[in-house]
Amino acid sequence: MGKEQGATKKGADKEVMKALRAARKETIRRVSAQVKEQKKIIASITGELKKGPRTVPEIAEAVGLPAGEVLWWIASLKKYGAVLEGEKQGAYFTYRAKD
Amino acid sequence: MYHPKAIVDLIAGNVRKTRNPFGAFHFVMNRWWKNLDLPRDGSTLFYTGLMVQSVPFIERITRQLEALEDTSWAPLVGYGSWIPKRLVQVGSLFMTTPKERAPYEQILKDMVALLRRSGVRFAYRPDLDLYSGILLYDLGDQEAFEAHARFVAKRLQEAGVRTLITVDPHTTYAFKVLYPKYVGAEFEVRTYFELLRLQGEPNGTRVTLHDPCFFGRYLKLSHVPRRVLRDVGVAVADVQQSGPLTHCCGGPAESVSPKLSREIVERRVDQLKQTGAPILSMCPICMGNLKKAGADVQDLASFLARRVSSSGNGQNRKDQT
Amino acid sequence: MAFVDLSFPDELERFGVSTTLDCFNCGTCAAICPLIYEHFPRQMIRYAQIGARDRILENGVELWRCLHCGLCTQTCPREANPGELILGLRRYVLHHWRRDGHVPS
Amino acid sequence: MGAPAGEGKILILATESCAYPGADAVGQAHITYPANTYILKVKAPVLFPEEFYLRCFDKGISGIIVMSCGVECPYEGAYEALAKRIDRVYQLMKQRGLDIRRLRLTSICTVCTRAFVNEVKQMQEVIRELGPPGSETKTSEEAAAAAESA
Amino acid sequence: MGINQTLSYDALVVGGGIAGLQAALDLADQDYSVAVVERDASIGGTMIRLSKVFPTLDCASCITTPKMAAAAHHPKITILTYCELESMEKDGQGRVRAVVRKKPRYVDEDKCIGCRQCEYHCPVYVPDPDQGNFAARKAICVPFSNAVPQIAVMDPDHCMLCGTCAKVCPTGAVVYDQKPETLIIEALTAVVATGFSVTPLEDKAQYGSGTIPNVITGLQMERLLAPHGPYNRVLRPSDGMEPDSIAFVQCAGSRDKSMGIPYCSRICCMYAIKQAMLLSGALPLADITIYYMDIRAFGKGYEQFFQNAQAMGIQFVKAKVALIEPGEDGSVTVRYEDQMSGGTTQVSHDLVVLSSGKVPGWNPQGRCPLTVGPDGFISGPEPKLAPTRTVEEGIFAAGAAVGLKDIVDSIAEASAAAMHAANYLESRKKGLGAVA
Amino acid sequence: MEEKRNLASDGSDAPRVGIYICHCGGNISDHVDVEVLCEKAEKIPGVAVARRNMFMCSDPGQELIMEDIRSGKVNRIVVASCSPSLHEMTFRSALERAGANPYVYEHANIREQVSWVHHGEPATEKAFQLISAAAAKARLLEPLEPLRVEARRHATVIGAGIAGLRAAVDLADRGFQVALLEKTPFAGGRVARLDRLAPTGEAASEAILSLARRVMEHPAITFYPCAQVVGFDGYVGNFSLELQVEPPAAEDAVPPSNLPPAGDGEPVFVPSRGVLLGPLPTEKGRIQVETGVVVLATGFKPYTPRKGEYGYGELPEVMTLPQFIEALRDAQADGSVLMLSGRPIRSIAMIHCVGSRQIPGIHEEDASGYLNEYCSRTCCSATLFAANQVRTRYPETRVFEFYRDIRAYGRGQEELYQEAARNKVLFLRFEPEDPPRVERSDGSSGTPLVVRVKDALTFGEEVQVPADLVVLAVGMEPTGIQDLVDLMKLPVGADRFLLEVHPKLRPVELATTGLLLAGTCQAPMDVSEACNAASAAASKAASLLAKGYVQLDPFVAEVDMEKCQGTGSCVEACLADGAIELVDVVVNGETVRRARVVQALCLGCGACVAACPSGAIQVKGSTLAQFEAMVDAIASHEAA
Repeated sequence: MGKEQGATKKGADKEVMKALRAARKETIRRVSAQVKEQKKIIASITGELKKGPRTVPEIAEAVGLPAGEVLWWIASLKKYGAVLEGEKQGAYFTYRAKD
Repeated sequence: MYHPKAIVDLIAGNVRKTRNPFGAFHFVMNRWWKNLDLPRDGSTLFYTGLMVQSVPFIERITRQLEALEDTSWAPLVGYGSWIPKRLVQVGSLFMTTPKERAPYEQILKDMVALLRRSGVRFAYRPDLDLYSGILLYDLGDQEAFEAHARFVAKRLQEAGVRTLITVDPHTTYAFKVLYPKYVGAEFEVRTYFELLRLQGEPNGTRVTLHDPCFFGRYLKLSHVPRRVLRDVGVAVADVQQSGPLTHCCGGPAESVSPKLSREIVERRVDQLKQTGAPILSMCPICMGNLKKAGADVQDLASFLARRVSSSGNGQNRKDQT
Repeated sequence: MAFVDLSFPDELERFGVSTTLDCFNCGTCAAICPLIYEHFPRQMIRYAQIGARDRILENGVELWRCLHCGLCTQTCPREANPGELILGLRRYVLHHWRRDGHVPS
Repeated sequence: MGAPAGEGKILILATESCAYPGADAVGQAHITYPANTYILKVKAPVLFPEEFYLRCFDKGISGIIVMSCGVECPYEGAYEALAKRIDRVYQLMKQRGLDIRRLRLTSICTVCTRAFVNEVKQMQEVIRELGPPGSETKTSEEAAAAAESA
Repeated sequence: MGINQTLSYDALVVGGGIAGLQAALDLADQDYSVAVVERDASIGGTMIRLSKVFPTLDCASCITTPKMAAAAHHPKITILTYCELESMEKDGQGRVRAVVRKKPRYVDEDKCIGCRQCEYHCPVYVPDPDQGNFAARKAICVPFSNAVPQIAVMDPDHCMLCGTCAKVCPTGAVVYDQKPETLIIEALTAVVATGFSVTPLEDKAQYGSGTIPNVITGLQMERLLAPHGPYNRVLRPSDGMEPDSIAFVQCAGSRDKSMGIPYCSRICCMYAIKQAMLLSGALPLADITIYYMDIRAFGKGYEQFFQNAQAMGIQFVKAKVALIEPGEDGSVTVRYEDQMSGGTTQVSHDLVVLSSGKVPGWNPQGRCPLTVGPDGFISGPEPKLAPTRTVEEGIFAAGAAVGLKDIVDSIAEASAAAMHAANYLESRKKGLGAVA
Repeated sequence: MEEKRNLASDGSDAPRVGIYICHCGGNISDHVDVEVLCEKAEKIPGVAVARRNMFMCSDPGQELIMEDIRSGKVNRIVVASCSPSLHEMTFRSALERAGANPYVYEHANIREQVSWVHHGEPATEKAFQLISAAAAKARLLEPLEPLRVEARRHATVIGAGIAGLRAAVDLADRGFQVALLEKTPFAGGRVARLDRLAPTGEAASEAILSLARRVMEHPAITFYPCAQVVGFDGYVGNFSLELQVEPPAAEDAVPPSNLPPAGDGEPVFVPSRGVLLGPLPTEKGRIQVETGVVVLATGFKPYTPRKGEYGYGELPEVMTLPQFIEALRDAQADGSVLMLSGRPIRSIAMIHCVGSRQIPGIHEEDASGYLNEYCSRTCCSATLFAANQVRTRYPETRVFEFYRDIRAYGRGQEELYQEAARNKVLFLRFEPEDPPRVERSDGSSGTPLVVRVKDALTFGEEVQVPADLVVLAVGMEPTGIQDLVDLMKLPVGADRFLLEVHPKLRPVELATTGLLLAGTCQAPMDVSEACNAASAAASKAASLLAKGYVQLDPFVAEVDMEKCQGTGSCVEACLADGAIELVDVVVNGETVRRARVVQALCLGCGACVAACPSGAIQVKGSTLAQFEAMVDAIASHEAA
């Protein structure tokens, strides 16, 4: 498959990317904004965790996000190795940042 | 709880004697149209079925019944049906004050204004604006309901009425569903808001709609007022129990158990208050009842009327009829 | 309880109810009913299904608790129309009271 | 729910077509039993000569349960041959002063979960009582007598 | 878009779920060449996304992955993932001719080695539907840990063309400008195994239309219980609390004309019982309740499974839940009629699992001249003697595509479809031989 | 390809064991410390590498193993995961794909026999010892070549009910010769006694006839009526069956005029009996059938209620659903009231779950101490279907159904339930501990019987139903095939139905390769499900036989000629006739007697191994040395 498209030689790449970026301008704008926002959230959550182990409601309180959203981020960051699960506090688990 | 047979007999008797469930003189109940200069001729009638006008009476009666409930007096209500017709009517004269009646009368006036603004042509015939009899149907007195409905249908048909613009869910249901089914009388029935063509710009206003059971469920009309509100730039914040799943206001329980009615309406008001937005009602019974439970409720028509008059003029559309 | 009597659902058809036995007693109507009142209306529907005329007449007053709000009919999984069933039972009971010259006590 | 240290080990020779799936069925039902049990899957235990059992005891195995398919064995005649062999092993055990309760022949079917657990528990009690193999205090004659009366 | 390639096989299997794989394996084991066309980026279907399976409580992966691997490695099987069936019909010679749209992965399948470097480095977090949307995946990723094939796929709607993935890819497999391709697949016979899908929470107004936190679907619960789950444990999605009280609401859309579908979805009773058992293992102190109308534990070993669940202390309440509302502090209130005492009852739970209705995963209308029954599932001329036959001779159907079925029944039916397909193949080959 | 055939198949290479430990998605790793295990395993002598994976059986897991083999890092494999019955084959094939001999493989069962039954430290310790043992054995494993035996392109189907017919037709169409055996003179089994099939309503006779016709026409199918299996021998590809045929018993006798002519005549349907497909044996005889696979389609029998169970056998107005279906089929179709034996039936009480879903302590065991704890799956829809038939044909006959749960699970079945409601069937729900009571009426009901029940739908009140007839929806039981079970050593589950290897991995296979399951001998099923199972069994049979040969495991006895002294004790010990024999061989110019193994006949039981005085025989893949090594490994560590 992709015989003629697989032209991933560095020279051809630039042209291709330029054309693609033009064609997908709107998506790129939207996703870039989203990524910026995501980075801010990740930074605030990991920042909070660097202070010590926290439960989801504690993080939510500290960073001012709904707890459900914080859990989503914790689960995601855990999956990609940035966050570890810690001890349980009452009905909640704590999470900590990976050193 | 009052014995239903007593209540049914009382109401059936009133309807039989006076053509309305409260045994009130027609002229006492229906005087909102007096200074409006409404046309009298035409086959399309603005038709209230006296429901809106009844609310002050219902409120007065309920207050009295509520005081009686769970006392040894309750069974005596049954004797209401033995009170001579004239006496009942005279009593009704003193039941409500103009001050109590005014807000309800204003709703009808607002509706008329909105319809006019939407370019709808219609006539109003106070003499033909008769109670639909729906309460008799609801209470299970099929015989009395059918007798009354035949009488009303005949009057309207004889007057050449073809289209009814109804204003409340109960009357709408009666004419749209029950009259064709039980007395074979077919009218074209439109609720007033189905005919509204209004416009307005959004300004962040949110409201919460309380769908009456008959509009939300039986007639499946809840999308229409939402469309009208959207047209005038108002967002609707719905509670979980809305539209076809709407929750009863407790109104229908009043005649049998005002206490029960109050329990239900309090639950409903709690639900509606969750959105934090002003509450709109589309049914006079609902409004009366929700207010009783301390909710700040306005009728959809009054809200719309204020909204369009404040957002400027010149938005009349072409005639609809 | 007396014998089950399936002539009762047949009789109810004269009072405008044809769905008595459609109900499979899931209890949605009772749970959704704004009255939050024990087993109402399923209790009445079940009595109608098994033809317990005496129970229906004894407890006839209860039928007038119904608000005719239609929520049960709206949510009935079987489209058994519990709301209309209650209205039909009202007609049946009122018919009986009137025929028997029932005086409320 | 493991056995305390030094309690000895139980070797289970389980037939591939009955007892081994039976042990799996215990697992599927999540029924716990002592952890000092080691199950070896065998086609038919008739494969093992007498000395195999004795060597196991020499190596320090405290108890052996041979879990066969019983008379429903897929190898016709294998069970009978096995039973005879186990009898001979008993004789040799007696000669060596080993309590013969350390070796048990039983049949376990694919759904015999309760029977399996019972066998293990019984053997557990036996080895708990007897200690490591060779430490029997009784003389071989006494052991034989005890076994016969039991 | 032109046709990029025409491929010929003895048999075509549409759908790479457990039924499709079983049918493909059965055919390939009889030495027929088979193509499996799968819409997703991985084969495995619904089953690979489950935790464990009833009534044996084997982990779903342990049963599915070997079949996935066996199919992927079988010399007679070709697997075409991320391919949408556009149309399938018989040509003039009675051959099945399928038009398949191969969606762009934006990754060269031959070059990708599944190292996941692109995924680790991609900066865009996207809700992961394979994790019940409870966690993120990246805009480019290998779909899930035991996906087959282990090839990354890019989501162009969430790509900002930053170029990171291409930079980190050790084999230069990222192709930003990949185009869809159209494949023609010719085969002598076909088996349709397109499975089912679950009606969304939005469809259930009585149950909050998806707006109540901590009301989830059965499939989402599967993810919470699965080994590679989003939290690696069961937590309440609204705030991460370990739930103390969990309820299963059966017939949440099935057997309910007011909420969707009149028929029974067949699998929900058993999977709810299974999940309840798994939960009581994971959260030994939690109260678990199953609200049901009829427990339909009809299969081999199912009734015993149900009895075991009762013995484990799982509460079975005979009631249809009429209304679900948000309660205090993230709890969820269910309302039902307690039929033996008390009447209308409201109970609060920390987490509520809806056994939502199940609907066909694919509608042949306009794509393939197959007929469907009133329930929307594929129907055939011999529902009793040959349930896998369809109105189109030589095209067979199996699994949930022909009516909802549990895994055991789907697998048996897939083998049955393979048998009929093989016999059709034989008759066709004989016929072709005679012509030639 | 050539570089793949490396190391592992080269026996001279020193063993390098690779240990692969599966987490099984927590099934194992929740109870066993897999990380510790992995570290310790790496230190076992002879172990080259130890790895772990969430799912060893998944593609990436298998890839780990294959990569190590390909790179030459390992040449013996141990996988520690679930029971070998599940995935031993999976991993052997992975070895093969990596170019290694599939038999340099050993499995350690650390799920079913460790993590699911032990917890904490002892679990990890036991897992380690099992892995050590497996590694010890693995070091001694030698590459083996599978045995290949010719397979007959012939299948035998036992039982000519709907599943047997289906399987026979499918196999014959696929090009195999088929022997279809039936105990009775008739094909069609239980379906022949039905009228119409729920939920779709097609005629049962038509369903049977359409398959029977094809059986009759098919030149590849030989139908043996009145035949019983009395002898069974052999292995996959080469089974041999001995049949006993006998003329039909007096009660099954069929007038010759009813019989279809031999050859290509039309099959004849005899209601309630089945289909006659040709001449019946007129005298006793034995027939030998040589076949490649055997499909068991022995069916079910309806549960017979105990005397007095719901009045059965005591009150003449109580009958079972199968009896009722026949009675209804034969009843006059006119009139608004059902008439049975001249008696008007105005009210029928149908009771569900009779002989199914029995609960210990509530229900009574049968004579042999069994309870049918399973659900019979088909009775709900059959009952609903019968109720609908009654209500539509006889509007003045009322139907009442007493149920525990309505299990209208299948396609079109919930619709049957709804239709029954529409047809004004009244449903009453009972708890198993409070079942309905069927009693003689005192006359007040106007019917001979009264059924009383504490009706859960009426708030537990007792409700009385007048009944002219009580119909018991009896469940399914496997037919009495103890003779076959004994003869063929068939595995039977706790429910007395035949037991498949695994409900999902190998749902229609029995533990003995080449024995397959079709239909209700495995579990209750309806006609569609039985037909699917039959076609599935046919498909498995086709996979086994299509190539014309079958590969068998090489785990057979092998004689070390150096050690053999020709005593013949092995020949005596051998459990399979003729699998080992003494032959003359010339050793160093001298003719001596030595043992020789006939591989295809050897069962691999090892009876000869123990008997050999010189230790000259071993079973390949499980040598005594390997077992000794495993015991050493187990014994060498302190118990945890």
